[in-house]
Parts: sequence; structure tokens; C-alpha cells
Amino acid sequence: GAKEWKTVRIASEGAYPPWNATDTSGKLTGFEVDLGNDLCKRMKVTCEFVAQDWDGIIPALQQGKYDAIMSAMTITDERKKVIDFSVPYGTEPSVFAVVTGSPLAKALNLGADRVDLNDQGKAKPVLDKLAEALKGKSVGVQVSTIQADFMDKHLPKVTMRTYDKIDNAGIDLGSGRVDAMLGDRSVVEAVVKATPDKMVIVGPNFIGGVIGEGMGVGLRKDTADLKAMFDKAIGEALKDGTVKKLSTQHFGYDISPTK
Amino acid sequence: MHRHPPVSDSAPAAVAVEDLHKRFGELEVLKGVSLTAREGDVITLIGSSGSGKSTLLRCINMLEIPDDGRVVIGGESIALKKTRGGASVPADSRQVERIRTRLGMVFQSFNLWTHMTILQNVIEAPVHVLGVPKAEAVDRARMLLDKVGILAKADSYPVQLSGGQQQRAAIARALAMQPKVMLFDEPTSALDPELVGEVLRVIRQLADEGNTMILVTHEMGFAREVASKVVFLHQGRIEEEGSPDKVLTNPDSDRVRQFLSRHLSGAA
Amino acid sequence: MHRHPPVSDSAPAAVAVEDLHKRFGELEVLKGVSLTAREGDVITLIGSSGSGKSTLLRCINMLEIPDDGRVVIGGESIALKKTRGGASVPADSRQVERIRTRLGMVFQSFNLWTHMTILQNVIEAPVHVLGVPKAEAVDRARMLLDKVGILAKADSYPVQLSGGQQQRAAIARALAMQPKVMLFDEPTSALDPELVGEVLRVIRQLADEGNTMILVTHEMGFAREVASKVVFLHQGRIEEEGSPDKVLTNPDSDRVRQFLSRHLSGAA
Amino acid sequence: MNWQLMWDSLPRMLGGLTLTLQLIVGSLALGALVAFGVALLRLSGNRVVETLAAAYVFVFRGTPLLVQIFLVYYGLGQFEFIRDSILWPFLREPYWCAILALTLNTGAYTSEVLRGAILSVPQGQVEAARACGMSRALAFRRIVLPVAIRQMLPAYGNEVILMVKATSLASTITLMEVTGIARRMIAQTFAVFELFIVAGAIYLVLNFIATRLIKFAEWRLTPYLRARA
Amino acid sequence: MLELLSFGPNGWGGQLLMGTAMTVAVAVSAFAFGILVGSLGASAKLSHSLALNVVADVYTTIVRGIPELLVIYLLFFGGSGVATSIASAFGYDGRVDLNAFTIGVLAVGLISGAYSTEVIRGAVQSVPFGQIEAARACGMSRWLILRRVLVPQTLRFALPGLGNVWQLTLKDTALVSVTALAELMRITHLAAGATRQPFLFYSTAAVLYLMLTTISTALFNRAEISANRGVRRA
Ligand SMILES: Nc1ncnc2c1ncn2[C@@H]1O[C@H](COP(=O)(O)OP(=O)(O)OP(=O)(O)O)[C@@H](O)[C@H]1O
Ligand SMILES: Nc1ncnc2c1ncn2[C@@H]1O[C@H](COP(=O)(O)OP(=O)(O)OP(=O)(O)O)[C@@H](O)[C@H]1O
Ligand SMILES: [Mg+2]
Ligand SMILES: [Mg+2]
Repeated sequence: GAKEWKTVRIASEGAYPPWNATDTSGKLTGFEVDLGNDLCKRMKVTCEFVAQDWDGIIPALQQGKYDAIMSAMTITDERKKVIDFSVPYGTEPSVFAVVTGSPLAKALNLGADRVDLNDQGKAKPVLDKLAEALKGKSVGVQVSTIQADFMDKHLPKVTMRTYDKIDNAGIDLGSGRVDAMLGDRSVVEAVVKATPDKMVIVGPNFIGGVIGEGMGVGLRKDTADLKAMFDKAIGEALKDGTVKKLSTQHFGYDISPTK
Repeated sequence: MHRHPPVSDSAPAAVAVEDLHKRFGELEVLKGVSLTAREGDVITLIGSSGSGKSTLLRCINMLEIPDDGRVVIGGESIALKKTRGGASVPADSRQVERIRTRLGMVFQSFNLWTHMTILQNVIEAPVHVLGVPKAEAVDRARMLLDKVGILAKADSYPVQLSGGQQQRAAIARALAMQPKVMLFDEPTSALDPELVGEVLRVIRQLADEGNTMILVTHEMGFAREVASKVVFLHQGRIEEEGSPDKVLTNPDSDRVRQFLSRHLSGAA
Repeated sequence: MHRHPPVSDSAPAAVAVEDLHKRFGELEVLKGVSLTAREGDVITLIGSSGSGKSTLLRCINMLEIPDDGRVVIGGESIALKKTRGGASVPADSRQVERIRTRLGMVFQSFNLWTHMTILQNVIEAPVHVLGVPKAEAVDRARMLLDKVGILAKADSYPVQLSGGQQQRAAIARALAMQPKVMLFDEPTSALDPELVGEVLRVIRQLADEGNTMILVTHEMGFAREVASKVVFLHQGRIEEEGSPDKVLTNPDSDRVRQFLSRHLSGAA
Repeated sequence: MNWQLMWDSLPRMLGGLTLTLQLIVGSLALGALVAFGVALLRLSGNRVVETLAAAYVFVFRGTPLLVQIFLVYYGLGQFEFIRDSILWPFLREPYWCAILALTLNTGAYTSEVLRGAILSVPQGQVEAARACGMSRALAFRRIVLPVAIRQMLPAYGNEVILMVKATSLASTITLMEVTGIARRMIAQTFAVFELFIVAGAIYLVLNFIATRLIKFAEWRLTPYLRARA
Repeated sequence: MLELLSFGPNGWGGQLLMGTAMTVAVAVSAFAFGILVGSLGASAKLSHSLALNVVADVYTTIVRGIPELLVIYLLFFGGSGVATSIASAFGYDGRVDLNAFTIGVLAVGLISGAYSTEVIRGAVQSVPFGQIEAARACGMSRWLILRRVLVPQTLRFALPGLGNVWQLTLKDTALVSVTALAELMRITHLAAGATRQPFLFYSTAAVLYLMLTTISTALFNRAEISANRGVRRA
């Protein structure tokens, strides 16, 4: 029988600002925490946020240590095989960054602002050009991410280096061990901003395909009722502009998913 | 000179060893030894190096488990059983522990506990095995250390003692248990003549109080003085046994005669 | 009976100890000992337990560094210096090492190397210190082990040996270096009379070949047989020294007389 | 449990075995050299040298290996003069950074194990050697070291096992050894549990072999202990 | 930059301090638990029972042989299940949730215990046999010999090894960060991520770990000195 939801325990990494972070008093903060609290209010349940390391975040959900994940987790087909997702509450393109003035800074200017990987016809020529430009180069990504999938699928011949944290890829980009890095736009921006004048974001924003349909709430497969509740609450929050408001507050721009 | 009187045959047996065999790998060290020590007996084991004297003593308190034969202490036979591998082991380790409290042992290599002072070495077993109150054990220990002349070293650690001092500490440790039977493995090897005389006196006193002793020695003079019976061990067998006068002066066995003839008569 | 002849006073000094002092913390163990051993001398150190005999031997080959005084080996004085902390240390460790190759030592506690077989124990120093070819060292080692009667144990490890066998292995190890001077700390304590006679013969032979020996013993008979000079140590000082006949039969000192009177004359 | 996935992942993970083995053997061999040198320095009697050696051991024993790898790899690359030096071609490579960090780490631990073993050799054994006229060095080489090495084997066995596992941290600096590959596959399948168990089994087998080798060495080198029985 | 380490509202000082305290709490509990397990393991290994030998051997081989992270994951994901089924065997139904601290202590303690087993076994075997024989000859029971002779002497040989195990345990607690327990390493990750100052925080963590090491090394040295009394010549 379906259980009556009174409290919902939500896990977040707490180390991926501005999506989620931990403040100096040890409390979880960030866009997803604010949004999560809003969603819970709509669902008439009490929210309880739990910190959980990224590596074990899916298995611990399956184990029932908490009921939902809000941790900038992109909805992908692979992940859907093991857990359910709500409708997306945010989306972010993936982008490359390189060292200022490196030859790649020019070569990666592929003449497109936005590439939707679902649109194979348009994406193909851009990806070919990209592969050509990165031939013999190395790219740093974070382990277990959609960007790693992107490299595997679209740039299998390019050397990929995987890092625990995207920040570390940034450090190696700075010291010249990798030629480029690839990550979620907001996070890459933060890395670039932390080392002013040293790095730049180049090339198009990649969306769709392996980059996924955006970030959703991760849920166990046996809690369809909770998924329905989240879907409904997210729909409302998108409609009445709450998502936009919170996102502008945390990111400086709107990350609401575009239909 | 005070010689030890022979103990009457009717006195009860304190230690009886029957047809003991012990093997180390290929080497058969004891080849069927039988021996009886009655209450008040002082038995001296003599024999050449490697003849199995230490091994025999160690078998009596089960530090080595005999492959065959019986050891009976105060009428109680120590039960042994065979493991599947064919090795002998005590059937009941409680029994062995209980019996050992009645057997004192002084090792050829002393084996003082290095992490304890001399006093602690001496009170250790009385306090923790017999449950003697600490204060009482300390009093007795100091008395014993005084008796063997190393009271001044009570708070030293074994490494700080000379060889003879260690040996005397080992003797005091064994006496502190007030055992009915004492096993001494060359208790005077590191002692000078004066101290040998002192140990002799202690042993005699213990024997007079009805205690039983089995001791290994290389000093024939000491053997003659102290023993009620002398046993000569040769290649794992008893070659000859009897009163000191008999064995040491007028032995039947050629081997014993040869052994004694090599002895430096020069001394006195 | 073959007694050791007194060595003439004109023979060169093999070992000379001058006004040696040694302190362990509060305890002054040697309080100014002077002693000369000429080539071919066999000096026997006797004295009660704790009187400092082992310490004196250990000072001679610098296992203990004397606090004061000199040690001269074969005319060469061992140079000592003081550290800032006030402790004595050898000025030149090479010199000490070189001199030690001429000094053999048998320890009271044997100190065989447990990780080597008996044969390996004996050839170790000749091969690695003196550079004797291995085959030659093995031959000599087997000869020595045979001499002390434990050739059969050549491939056993020290733990597998009886006390007397270990002691004989230690003697063989010391002899293998063919030292000019031997220091023996109770070399017969674990030996039976037969073996004592054997060791006596070895020592005599070495002395006849002009080697020098200083040995600690508790066996007065042995001391009398073997020594060209007997030294009685008492509380860190030399109480009396002289020929065996003199010291052991007719001592000047009351202390020595008392020591000897306690000796069991019973033996022979 | 997804048994099929576990079975299928095995060949891919074994692809990282060569790299894992290189890291293990390389850092253990170099680490043993470092340890030996450092143990000698620590017993040298020279105050300055002893303090320096002790400081090295202190720092590398006192901080998590993860932090050490991180500081060696990301930290050194921060300095302009290192990037311009002749060392950069080496330090640029995560492979050499991993070997360097692992070597320094195991060197510190092993030197402590060795030092403890040296100090535990009974004094009488050393005295007997000195009394034969052996120099400090010779007595050390012939008596102290052989006894110490035998004595330290169990503790060194622990260290070897630790190093086998420690190589898995090389994945944090982008090396695709067994764990690196496992994590990459987790990124694709999210089967954390299954894939870590497969990787764990590979390390278990490696360690099993390592412990048997150490046990064998222990058995070969200590006939005198067996002699008791 | 140092403001980031301060104790003020914008500084991570308070968190780092609490993280350090948590690290110590986990490490000490796990080490103590590990010594207990290690003593049992060592006695099992030294016993004459083949079954106990095998059990102890399997334990040390597996727990030492697989990466620590896996042990922690296994307990993190499997521990509650096991605890729940144990509880239900005692008639309690409902889910037993082990908290992150308990899991951390159990996991790190089991790892630490496997290493302690080996250290203790080795130390027991280096106690000279004569010392035990002397105790047996006094009629001491196995337990008494253990307590009065074997343990004090073993301690002397085991202390350096246990010092190493302690260091290991202290640093293994860093891996418990995957269970999101707020110990030093996790706080460091978080602070580094939030402030984008990885070097500052990783170096600070290194210094904090070194401080813990300094204190514990001093304690171990004192223990060693007292355990070694009477061993070397005065
Ligand atoms: N390392 C040490 N620390 C403290 N005291 C010591 C040390 N070594 C020896 N002593 C003390 O020095 C004194 C002399 O010891 P030594 O070993 O020289 O005696 P000894 O004459 O050889 O006696 P024994 O005949 O019993 O062997 C003894 O009282 C002993 O306790
Ligand atoms: N653990 C052992 N392993 C193998 N052989 C041993 C062992 N213990 C003793 N032996 C052998 O058994 C024989 C008898 O040894 P034991 O110690 O009983 O002799 P002993 O008569 O006491 O000699 P000693 O007078 O020299 O002390 C010796 O040959 C010895 O080598
Ligand atoms: Mg014996
Ligand atoms: Mg002495």
C-alpha cells in the first residue's frame, strides 16, 4: 500500500555551488535547497536535507537511506535504468574552457552558439569539426558525469582525463597538463572566474542527447506516488516563476528548462 | 658433616615417572625412564651433557609433553591424550595448571620475566595464582630474597643483575610458591662456592620439612652432600641409581665409573 | 698431575689493566682494578656473585666502557675520550675493532646467533672479519666442533641444543678466531665433569702455545688445575692475587679464607 | 546484484592491471631503497641528519596519502619554477607523480618498520658480534640486518598490502588503473556496488598473492623458529 | 585569504575544528574496537583450532585485501540490512538505521582490527619462549599467563606496530567522508569546493592531521618507554 508521505528526506552533495553548497556553519544551502523547501511546502510535507557524497548517492537512495536526490543530477537514459526522475526543474548546457591565448581558443570557435545533440543533422558537422580541432589533445572532465559520457560517445579518439572534482580539472588546465576542460556551464564559469584572465569559455553550448533533458529529482522506482507529487509541485513552481526567481538569485540567470 | 638420610621406602611417592619416552623429530632423547621420588627425597640427576636431564625435568611438569609413559604427582596421574596428528597433549589443561602450582621449577636459563622487577617476579605467582594477599606476598618475598642474599636488588630489573644474582632470583621465585616438589635445573651453575653452600642449606631445610626435590647438577660434591638418591642418566636411559655413596664412590656401571674418573679430583 | 707452570715475570704483557673504574648509575662496580696478564698466563678470576668479575672481562674488550683507568692489549693502549655529557667512549672505534679480533670472548649467557646454525655461528667471524676462505673456515670449524664434542649438532640451530651444548658451541666460536687472548666468563658452568676435563685440556694446550687467558670460574678445582695465577675479586677490588697454591690454600686475606671455607670440600 | 554486468566488466578492468602492477612494483622497490637509507640516517648518531630523517618520516606518516598525492600532483604544478625546470617532463606526467608520492609514503612507513626491527635485535647478539672484532657496519650487515629483516617481515607484509590498495588513489589524478577504470564504468552504469566488488576482488587476488609471497619468505628465512617444535 | 580559516561567520575555522574532533572520535573508537578485534583475531590465529585459524585467516585476508573504501561501502549499504535482520531475529520489527558514526567506527574498526591482528600475532611470537614456560611452571592458567606475562611483553614488541596501525586508522577515517559524516576530510572537501581554494584547505588539513600525529606520537613514545622498562641496559 502507498504510504502517506509526511516527511521526505532529500540528499544533496553540498559541494557543487551554486546548485548546492555547504555554508561555514555546516548547513546545506544553494539553489536546490531553496527550491526543495519550496516544493515540499507545495506537497504539504516536511523536508529534511541530508548531505551525501556524489559517489554513493544513487546506491544510498536505492537502499532507502533517503527518498529523493536533488544534486544537480542530469536525467539520462543510463540513470533511468536504475532510478526514476521527476520532470526537470533546471537545465544547463555543457561548455569547454581553455587557457587564454592558446591555439584552441580559436580552433574551438565552431561557429555555432548552441548545439542540440538531439538534432543530429545540425549537430553532426559541428561535432566533426570539434573532433578535428581536439585531435591529439586532452580534455579534463569530472568522473561519473554526462560530460564523460559526451566524450565517450562523441569524441572517443580524444584523450579524456577524469577528475574527482571539476575544480581539479581546472587546476590541471592551468598548469598545462590538459588542453581543455568540459563541464556544466555554471560550474565551468565559476572555475574560470576564480582564475581571472587565465582561462576562457569557448565554443558552443551543448544540450540534449547525452547531455540530457536537464536536472530532475532522483527517486526510487517504487515510489511512483512521490514522483507524481514532485512532478506536480515542479510544474507549479515553473509556472508561477518560483524557479526563475530562485535561479536568478543563485546563478544570475534563468536555468528553467526550455521545452 | 650432615648427610641427607635415606628416605624410607614406605613414604608415599611424591613424583612417579613411568617408562617415559620423548622424541624431538628423529632424535629419541628419553628412551623409557622410570623414577620414583618419595616425600622428603632429594634426587640428584647427573649425566653428561645432552643425556636428557633437562628434558626429563621438563617432562615432569609437562613443559615438554612425553610421547609415551606416565607422570604421577602426589598420587594423581597426569592424563594425556593423542591428537589426530599423533602428538601427545594433556587431556585436561586445568589439571596440569593445578598440578604445576605444587611443582616449583628453576630453569637452567633462569627465564626471569624481563618486564618486572625482581620483587615483582617473586610475588607474581603467589598473588595471581595462589591468591595470597599482596602485602603478605611482599613480606615473604623480601624474606626469601634476603635468604638468597639479593634483597638489595629487589627493585632492579633482571638485565641489571649478574648471572649469579639472576639465578638466585629464580630460586627465590620458585620457593615463593611453597611447592611440595621442587625441580631444579642446575641451580648452582652460576654461583660461587659460598652461595652453593647457602643453597645447599636451603634445600636441606626444605627436605627436612618433608618437601621433595629433583635436581640436575654437574657438581659431584654438591650431589653427594645433598642427595638422598643419585640417578645417573646416560643417552636417555637410567644407567644406575642408588645412594650417593654407592653411585658416586662405588658404581656398578663402567660408564659411571668412567664419568666420575674424569672428574677433577683435584679440588679438595 | 699436570699443573700450569708460573709464567716468568719477564714475558711481555698481553693484557694490562690499570686502575679500572666502572659505575652503573649510583653503583660503583669496579673501584680501581689493576691486573697484568703475560703471554702464556692463565689468570683465574674468582669472587662472590656480583663482585664485578663479568664486568671486568667486559671492560677488557670494551663491551662496557670503563669510566676511568686504562686497558692495554699487547702493548697497545686503548684510547678513550670523554663526551660532553661526561661519559667515556672509545676515541677510535677502528682500533677497538682491530684489537677485538685478537680477543676471543665466551659469554656467561653464550649469546649464540639464533638465526644461524652452529656451524654458521662458528665460521661467521673468521670468514667475514678475518677473510678466511669459506672452505678453510668450515674445515677448521668442524675440527673445533669435534674437539668440543658437538660435531653432530653442526647443522642444528641454537634453540635445539642443551645448555652444555650451547656453551661448547660458544667456546668453539671464540676459538675459531684464533685469538691471542681469550676471555672466558664461566666457560664450564653448564658442563658436566667429563666435559670440564675436556675444556681444561683445550685451555692448557692453548696456554702452552703461548696464548693468554683470563677466565671467571666458580669451580675451585678447575681454578687450581688451570691457573698460573688466581685473582680474588671482592666488591670491585682485588682482595688477593698470586699462585693458585698460595691463594687457594693459604690466603693472606680473611675474606678469601672465609670464601674458601664455605666451599664444599666434600667432593673428592 | 547484476551478475552479468560484473562478469562483463572483468576484462575491461583487467586492462588496468598492467598499470596497477607497475605502480605497485615501482613504488615498493624505490620505497625500499628510501626506507633503508632513511632508517640508517635515523640511527646514524648525527643529530642534524637524524632530525631531518625524522621530519620526513613524521610528515609522510602523519598525513593522508590522498593529501600527499594531491599536493605532489596539483601543488608542484602551481610553481612557475617547477614548470620551467628539467623535472617538469616527469612531474607533468600523472604516472611519475603517482610513483613519487607512493614511494615517499611507503618509504616513510617502511623505514619505521625497519628501524623498530633493528632496535629489537637482542643486545647479546650484537655484543657477541662486536666481541669478534666486527665493525659496527659488519655487525649490522651480518647479524643485525638479517635478524631485523626476518623480524620485520610480518609488518612489512602489512605495508605491501597497503601499497597495493594505495595505488587505487592514483585514479584521483586521472590514471586509468583498475580503480580508475572501475569508476569510469560506474559513470556509465551506476552500479557502484557491483563494480566496486569486482575491483575489490582484483585487489584481493593481488594481495592474496602478495601475502603468500611474504609468508613464503618468512618461512624460508626463519628455520630457527620452526626448529623449536 | 586567512579570513577563510577564521572562526567568524565567513570562516571555516569552527567547522574544521569540529571536523577534527569528529575525526578523533571516530579514530579513537575505531582503534579501540580494532584492538579488541585484533586480540581476538590474533588468539584465533595462534590457537590450535583449525576452524578458528581459518576464520581469522579469511577475515584478515579479505578485510586487508580489499580497498578500504569497499569495506565502508559494504557496511554503509549492507550494515543496516544486517542490523535489521539481527533485530528481527530478536523479535523487533522495523528498520534499524545505523548512523554514519556507527558505520564509520565499525568499518574502520574492522579494517584496523585486521592489521592489529597481524601486529599482535607477530609480537606474541617474539616473546621469548622461556618467559612463558616460567609462567606455566608456576601453574599459571592460560588466561593468567596472557594477562600477566604475555600482554605486557607483547605490548613492548607490538607498540611500534600498533603505532603504525593507529596512523592508518586515523587516516582511514578520511574515507568515511563518503558516508557524509562531517569529519575533517569532508569538511575540507566542502570548504575547498565552496571557496575554490583547494590548496589552502588541503594544506590546512595536512597541518591538522600532522598535529594529531604529533600528539599521538608523543603518547605512543611515552607508552613505549614505560613498556620497555627493564629491557635495555640502564
Ligand atoms: N647494566 C647494569 N646496570 C646496573 N647494574 C649492573 C649492570 N650490570 C651489572 N650490574 C651490577 O654490577 C654488579 C657486578 O656485576 P657482574 O655481572 O660483574 O658480577 P659477577 O661478578 O660477574 O657476578 P656473577 O658471578 O653472579 O656472574 C652486580 O651487582 C650487578 O647487579
Ligand atoms: N627443542 C629441541 N629440538 C631438538 N632437539 C632438542 C630440543 N631440546 C633438546 N634437544 C636435544 O635433546 C638432547 C637432550 O637435551 P637436554 O637439554 O635434556 O640435555 P641435558 O642432559 O640437560 O644437557 P646439559 O647438561 O647440556 O644441559 C640434546 O641432544 C639436545 O640437542
Ligand atoms: Mg640441561
Ligand atoms: Mg658474571
